[in-house]
Amino acid sequence: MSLTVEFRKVTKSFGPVQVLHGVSFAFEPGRTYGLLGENGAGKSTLMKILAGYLEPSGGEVLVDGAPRHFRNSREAEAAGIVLIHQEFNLAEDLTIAQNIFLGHEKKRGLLLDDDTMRREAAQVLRQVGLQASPDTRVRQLIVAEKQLVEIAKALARQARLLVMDEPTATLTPGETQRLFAVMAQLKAEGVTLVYISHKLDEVEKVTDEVVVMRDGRFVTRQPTASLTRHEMANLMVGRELSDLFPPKDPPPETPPLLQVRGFRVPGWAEDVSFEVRAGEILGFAGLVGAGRTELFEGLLGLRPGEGELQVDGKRLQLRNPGEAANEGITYLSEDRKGKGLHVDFGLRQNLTLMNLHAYAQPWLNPAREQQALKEAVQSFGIRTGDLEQRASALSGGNQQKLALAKVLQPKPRVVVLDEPTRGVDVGAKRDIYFLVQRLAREGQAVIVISSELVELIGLCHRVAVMRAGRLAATLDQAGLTEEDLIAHATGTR
Amino acid sequence: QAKKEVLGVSMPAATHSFMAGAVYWANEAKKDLEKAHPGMQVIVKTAANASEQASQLQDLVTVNKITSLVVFPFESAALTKPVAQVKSKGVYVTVVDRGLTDPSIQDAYVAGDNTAFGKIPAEYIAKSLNGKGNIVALRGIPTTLDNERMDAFNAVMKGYPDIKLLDAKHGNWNRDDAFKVMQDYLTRFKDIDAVWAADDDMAVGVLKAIEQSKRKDIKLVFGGAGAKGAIKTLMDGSDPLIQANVSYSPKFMYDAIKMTGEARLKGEKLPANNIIPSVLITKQNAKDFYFPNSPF
Amino acid sequence: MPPELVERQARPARAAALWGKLHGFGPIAGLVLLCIAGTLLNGDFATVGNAMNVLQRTAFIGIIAVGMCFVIISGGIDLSVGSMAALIAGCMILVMNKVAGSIGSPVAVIAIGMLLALLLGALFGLAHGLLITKGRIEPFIVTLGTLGIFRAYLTYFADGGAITLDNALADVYSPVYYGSLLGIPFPVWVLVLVALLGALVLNRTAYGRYVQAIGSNEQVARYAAVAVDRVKIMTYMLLGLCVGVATVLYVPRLGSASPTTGILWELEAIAAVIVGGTALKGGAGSITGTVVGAVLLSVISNILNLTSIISVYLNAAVQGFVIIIVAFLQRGRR
Amino acid sequence: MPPELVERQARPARAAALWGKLHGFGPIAGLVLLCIAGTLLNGDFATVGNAMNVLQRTAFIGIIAVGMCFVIISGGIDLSVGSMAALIAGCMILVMNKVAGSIGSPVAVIAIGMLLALLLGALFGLAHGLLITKGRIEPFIVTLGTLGIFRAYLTYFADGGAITLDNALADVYSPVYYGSLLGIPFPVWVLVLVALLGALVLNRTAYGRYVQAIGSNEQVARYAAVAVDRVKIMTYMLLGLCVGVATVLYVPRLGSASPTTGILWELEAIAAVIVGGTALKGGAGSITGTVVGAVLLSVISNILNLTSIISVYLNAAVQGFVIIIVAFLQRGRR
Ligand SMILES: Nc1ncnc2c1ncn2[C@@H]1O[C@H](COP(=O)(O)OP(=O)(O)OP(=O)(O)O)[C@@H](O)[C@H]1O
Ligand SMILES: Nc1ncnc2c1ncn2[C@@H]1O[C@H](COP(=O)(O)OP(=O)(O)OP(=O)(O)O)[C@@H](O)[C@H]1O
Ligand SMILES: [Mg+2]
Ligand SMILES: [Mg+2]
Repeated sequence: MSLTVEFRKVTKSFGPVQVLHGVSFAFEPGRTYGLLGENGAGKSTLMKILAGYLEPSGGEVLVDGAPRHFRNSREAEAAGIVLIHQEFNLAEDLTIAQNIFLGHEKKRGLLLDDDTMRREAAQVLRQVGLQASPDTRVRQLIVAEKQLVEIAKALARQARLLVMDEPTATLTPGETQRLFAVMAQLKAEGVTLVYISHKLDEVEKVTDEVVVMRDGRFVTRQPTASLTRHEMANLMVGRELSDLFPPKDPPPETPPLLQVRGFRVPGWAEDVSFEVRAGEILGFAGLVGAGRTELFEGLLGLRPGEGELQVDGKRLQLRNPGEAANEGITYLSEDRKGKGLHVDFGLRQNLTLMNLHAYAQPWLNPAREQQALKEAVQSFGIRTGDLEQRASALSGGNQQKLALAKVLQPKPRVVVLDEPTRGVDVGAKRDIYFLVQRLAREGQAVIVISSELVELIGLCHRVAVMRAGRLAATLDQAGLTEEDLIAHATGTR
Repeated sequence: QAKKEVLGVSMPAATHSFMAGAVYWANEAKKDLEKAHPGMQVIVKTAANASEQASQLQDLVTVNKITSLVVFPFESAALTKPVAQVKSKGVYVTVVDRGLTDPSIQDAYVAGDNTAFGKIPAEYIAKSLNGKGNIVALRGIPTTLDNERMDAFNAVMKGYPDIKLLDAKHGNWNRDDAFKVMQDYLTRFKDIDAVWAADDDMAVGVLKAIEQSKRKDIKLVFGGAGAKGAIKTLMDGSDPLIQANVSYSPKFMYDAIKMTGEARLKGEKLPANNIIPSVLITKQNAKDFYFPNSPF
Repeated sequence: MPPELVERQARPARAAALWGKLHGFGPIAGLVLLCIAGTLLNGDFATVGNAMNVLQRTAFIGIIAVGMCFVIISGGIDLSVGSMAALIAGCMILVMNKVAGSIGSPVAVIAIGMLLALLLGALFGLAHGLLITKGRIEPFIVTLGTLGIFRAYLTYFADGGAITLDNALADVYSPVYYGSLLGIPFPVWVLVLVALLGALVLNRTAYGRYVQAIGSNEQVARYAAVAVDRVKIMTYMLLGLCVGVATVLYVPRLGSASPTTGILWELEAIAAVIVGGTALKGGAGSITGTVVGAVLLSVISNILNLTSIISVYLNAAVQGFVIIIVAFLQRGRR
Repeated sequence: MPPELVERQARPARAAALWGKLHGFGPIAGLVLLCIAGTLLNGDFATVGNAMNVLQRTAFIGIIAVGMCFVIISGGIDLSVGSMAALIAGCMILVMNKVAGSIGSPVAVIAIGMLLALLLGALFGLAHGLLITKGRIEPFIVTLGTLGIFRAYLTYFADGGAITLDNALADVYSPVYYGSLLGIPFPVWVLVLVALLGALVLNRTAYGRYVQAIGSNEQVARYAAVAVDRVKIMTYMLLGLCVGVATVLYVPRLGSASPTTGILWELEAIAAVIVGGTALKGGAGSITGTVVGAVLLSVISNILNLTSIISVYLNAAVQGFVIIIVAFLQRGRR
C-alpha cells in the first residue's frame, strides 16, 4: 500500500536563482512526516517536484527504489503520490464534485457518471466535515471551505503517499481536529503522510518524524518525540528564538475609535455591536462559517450591510473600501490569491496599490515606490531573490507578508487583519506579532480575526467570539483560555 | 373599387448613398401609388445582406400576403431561389437592377445598364485623351455587378493600345478607401492622365487625394451614377477635373414600382425587359439629372 | 458540528439553485416578452407558418452559435465563422459542379459536397486550434487573420462574382433546406439535433467538463493533467464542424456563394451566445441559452420586417436597444 | 500558467528585462521587416512623402487604438467606435452647417464643432461605462448594441445619403487634416501627442495603475480600495474622447459623413492593440506597441496598394497572413 520515496541531490533553479541545493533524504513507508522550514525554504517546491508539477533541475527522485521521472501530476497520481497545494487549485465555475473529479472523471460508457461522482464526493466531503452540497459552485465557498474541498479532492484519489501543504492554515480547530482524524485513519491504512505546517503544536501532535529544511537544503530528520517545539523552531530558523509573543501592554484608556452598533449583514451576521479603542488589539474568534469575514466585509462596504458605524465619534456609512480607506480603515483579506494580491503584478505595484496617491504628485514616482518596497522587504522580512519579479514567484508565506505590508501602507487608523499569519513561519510570525503591537502602541486600533486561538490569546487585549452570525461573548484578558473560547464559539456555554 | 392589392418591395439597406437614393425613390413611389389608388398597399423593406433579404421575402409572402413583388436583389445568384419560392406562391415578380440567374422566374425586369456604365466612361476618357495616356481605375466591392462594369470598360480600352490602364484596385464604393487607394496610386505612378473612379462616392475621395498631392498631371476624374453632389459640381463647373458623368439613377426603383403597381391594378403585363439606358451626362444636359430632394 | 451551522449552509445552496434557474430563464423571459410585443404589433406574427420561418432561418446562426458556445466557454473566440462558411460554401459548390460531370447520380454528388463541407470545417478548425495552442497566438488575432484569408480566397475563386450551383443539382439539393418532416422544416430538425448533441457533450462528457474547466482556470486544468491544448484544438474543430453543417443547410437555400456571403455572422453567433447568458470570458455557459439567444435575435428582425412603425433606417437601432435590454434583464452573473 | 511558463517568469531581473525589451520589440521588428519588404517591392515606398501619407492615415485608428488600449487593459472591449465616429462626424457637420448661419466667424463655428465632437465622445463613453458598471451588462453586448444604434441614427440623420460640410467651412477646416508643421502633417502630431499622453497616463499615474489592476484581477482591486466602477467608466470616457479627437481630424479630410464612414474601425483598432502585444483579456499592455500595431496595419495595406504582384482579390488574405505572422513573432506572453 504505502511507498518509499527518496530524494537524491535534487536541485531546482528558477532561472539563475537556485532554490534547492542538492536535497537528499528519504520518506519511509507508512509514517507521518512533518516538513518544516522557514518561508521560502523550498518545501513547496520540493513537494511539487515529487508530485510531478515541476521538473527538477538536477538530481533524481526514487520511488520504491527506482528512479522515476513524472512528467505531470497524473503520472505521479498513478504512482500513488498526491499533493494538496498550498495555493488553491480549483476551477471556480465548476461545482465541488466536478472539481474533486477533474481529470479523473468516472464514466459510464462515453458519458459521465455524475450520480456516482456526486455520491462519492458527498462521501469525502463528509469525511472532511464540509456540510455543503457537492453541486455548490466553488465560487460560492469561503476560503476555509475551499481548503476542505482541496483535502477532499486528494482523499478521492486513493493516495499511497499524501503530501499536505499547509492544509490547516485557514482552518479552525474543529476542522483541524477532523482532519487529524482522517489522517489517523489514512495512516492506519498504511498511507505515508507528509505534513507541511508552520503550526508547530500540530506538527508535534500528529507526526512521527520531522524533516527540517533551511535555504533550500536538507538540515535534519529526527523523531518528533525527540524535539521540543522550541527546538523545532530553532532548527528551522537556524538561530535562537526568544518568546513568540511580545509582552502585553495594559489596555488603553482612550475613548473608542471605532464603534459598531446593531450591524447586520443579511444572511451572514445579525445585530453585532462592538468597539475598539486606539491602541487596542481586539481579536475575533469563531468557527468556520461564524460570519466574521462577512461581518467585516459588510462594514467595509464590500457586501451589503446596515447598522450604525462610528469612527472617532463620527457616524459613517461606508459604501466601498475606498471610502473606508479615506476614513483610515483597511482590511487584509483571508483570501490571498483571490482578493489579496495581484499575482501577475510586480511586488512594487502590489505594495503601493492602496496608497498610490501618496506616490503620485501627479506623476507616479517609481524610485519612491522602489524605496518603499525595499523598506517593506526589510521590515516584514520578505524573502525574495529579486525585487523585480512577480508576486506569484514568492513563496506562500512571503506573499502573505507582502499582502500585510500592502494594507499597512496607507498607515490606517483602524486595521482589520483576517488571518494575518496564514502560512507564515514562526520567525516571521513573531515579527508580525511584534509589529501588531508596535502599531497598537503608535495609536492604531487593530482587529485580528484568527483561527489560531493561541495567537488571539497571546496577542489581544480582548477577544470577541462569534457564533452563527451573532456575537456570543466578548472576553477580556483575564478570562482568556482556549477552553473558554471554544465553549463560546460552539455554544456549549 | 379594385380588389386589395398588396405590393411588396424588397431591397438592400441604405448603407451607401446610391442605395439610399433607391430607398428614397421606393418610398416616393409608395406615396404616389397609395395616394392614387386607395385599394393599394405598398410595403418597403430593406435588408442588410442576401440571407436577410431571403428571410424578408419569406415574411412578405407568409405574413404580409403580398400579391406582387418588386425585388432589388442583393445578389443575383443568391436571391434566385428565394424569389422562385415567392413566385411559386403565385406572386407577380418584377426584378430590379440585378437580374436573376434564371430569368424565367421573373415576370418583368427593370434595370440600369451596367455595360454602358463601364463603356461610356471608357469611351469618354479615350476620346478626351486622344487615345493616348495613362489611366488608373478604382473598383467597387467585388460583385458580379462590378465585374460587368470593369469588363465593359476593358473591352472599350482594347481598342486603344496607347492607353495604359496602370492598375485597378478595389475602393469598395467608399470615400475613405478610395482616398487611400488614390493616395497610393499617386505615390506609385508619377504620370497619370485620367482616373476612372467608377462611382461618385469614390470620386470624392479621389479628388481629395489629388488636391492634397497638388499634382497637375491628372486632367480628368470620371465618377459614375450621377449623384446629386457630382451633378451639381458638373452644372456649376466648379471642378475642372469633373467634366462628365454617366447616369445610373436609382430612380429606376420608382419606375419599377409604379409600373408594376399600375399594371397589376389594370391586370396588364409589363414588357419582360425594361432597360433604362445609361447615358453620358455633361454640363449641357446635367440639369435633367439633378434631383435635389433625393439623398443621392 | 453544531446544528445552526448545518442549517445555515443549506440556505446558500437552495438560494443558489433558485438563482441559477431564474438566471437560466433570463433569455427565455426576454423571448416571451418579445413574442408578446410581436403579436400585438402584427396578428400574423403568432402563426405556425411565421414561427417555422423564423426557426428555419435561425438554423444557420443557431448551429454555428452552438459551436461558438464551446469556444467561448473554453475562453476563446472565433471571428472567422462567417468567412469560413462562405469559403466552404464556395468550395462545396465548385466541387459539386465539377464532379457532377463524371458522377451520374446527383444525390451522390451532393453527398460528396456535404462531406467536403464537414471536412473543410474540421480542417479550418484544426488550423485555428494549432495556431492558437502550439503557435501561442491570441485567438482574436488568429481568427481575425483567417477572416480576411477565407473571404479573400472565396473572392478569388469566385473571381469577384458569385459561385452558383448547377440548376439540376440545385433542384435535387433544395429540399434539404426547404423540405420538412412532420410539418417542421429540416433545418429546424438539424438545429434541434445539434443543440441536443451539444448540450450532451458539454454537460455529460469528460470533454465538455474539460472545456469548462479550461475556461474557468486554465492552470487548474493543466494541473489536473487535462490535455489543455488537445481540448482547445478539439473545440475549434467542433466549431468548424458546426460551420460545415450550417453551410450544408445554407447552400440549398441560396444556391450560391459570393464575397458577401456570411458577412457579420460571427457577430451574430457571438451575440447569440452572450445574450444566451454565457460570459465572454468563459468558464460556464449554456447551450439552451445560446439557442434561445439565436432565436431571440431572429425574432427581433422578424418583427421589424412585419411592421413598419419605424423608419427603415432605424431598424438597427431597435435591434441594438432590444439586445441591450434583454442583456439587462438577465444580467448580474459576473 | 503551465509549469514551463512559471519557470520562464522566474528568470531573474536581467533576463526578464531583456525578454521584456525583446517582447516590446516584437511589433517593431515586424514593422521593420515589413518596411524592408515594402522597399524591395517598390522604391517609392521608402520616401518621406509616402511615410507621411501612411502616418497621416494611421492617425484616426491610432488615436482610437490608444483609447481602446485602456479599455482592453481594464478587461473591457468596445465594438462601437467606428459607428460612434461616424455619428459624431455627422452631428458635428449638421451642427456646424446650422450655426454657420448665425455665427459669422468660420473659425468659431469649427471650434464649436470640435467641442461638440469631444463632448459627444465623452458622453457616449459615459453611457457605455454606466451600462457596463451600474447596469452590469457585458461590454461586448453593450457596445454591440450601440454599434447598431449609432450607425442607425447617422443613417437616419443623413437620410441614407451623405452629410456634407458647407464648402466655405470645409475650406477653413481643411488644414486641420491637410496642413503640416515642420513638414509633419497635423494629424501625425496629434497622434504622437495622444500616444505620449496615453503612455504617461497609463504608466505614470494612479489612474493608469488602477486600470491595469482592474484588468489583472478586479476582485483584488476592489479589496484594495480601488473605485472599480469609476475607473472603468473613466476608461470608456477616455476612449470616447479619443474617438472624438479622431473625428475632429477625420471631418476635414473628406468634409462628409455617410453610413459607410468608420465601418470596421473597431476591428482595426482592436487589432492594432492586440498586434501591439496587449492580451485581449487585459491586465497589461503597451501604448507604444499599440501605435506601432496601428502603423503596421496601415503599412500592410499601403504596400498592397503600391504593388500588383498579387490578385487584388487576395489583398485581404495577404493582410491576414501578415497579421498572424507578426503576432507569431511576438507571441508567448499569455
Ligand atoms: N515560480 C517561481 N518563480 C521564481 N521563484 C520561485 C517560484 N516559485 C518559488 N520560487 C522561489 O523559491 C523559493 C522556495 O519557495 P517555496 O514555495 O518552495 O517555499 P516554501 O518553503 O514552500 O515557503 P512557505 O513556507 O512560505 O510556503 C522562494 O524563494 C521562492 O521565491
Ligand atoms: N459567497 C457565498 N455564497 C454562499 N455561501 C457563502 C458565501 N460566503 C460565505 N458563505 C457561507 O456563509 C457562512 C459564513 O461564512 P464566513 O466567511 O462569514 O465565516 P467566517 O467566520 O469568516 O469563517 P472563517 O473563520 O473561515 O473566516 C459559511 O457557512 C459559508 O457557507
Ligand atoms: Mg510553501
Ligand atoms: Mg473568514
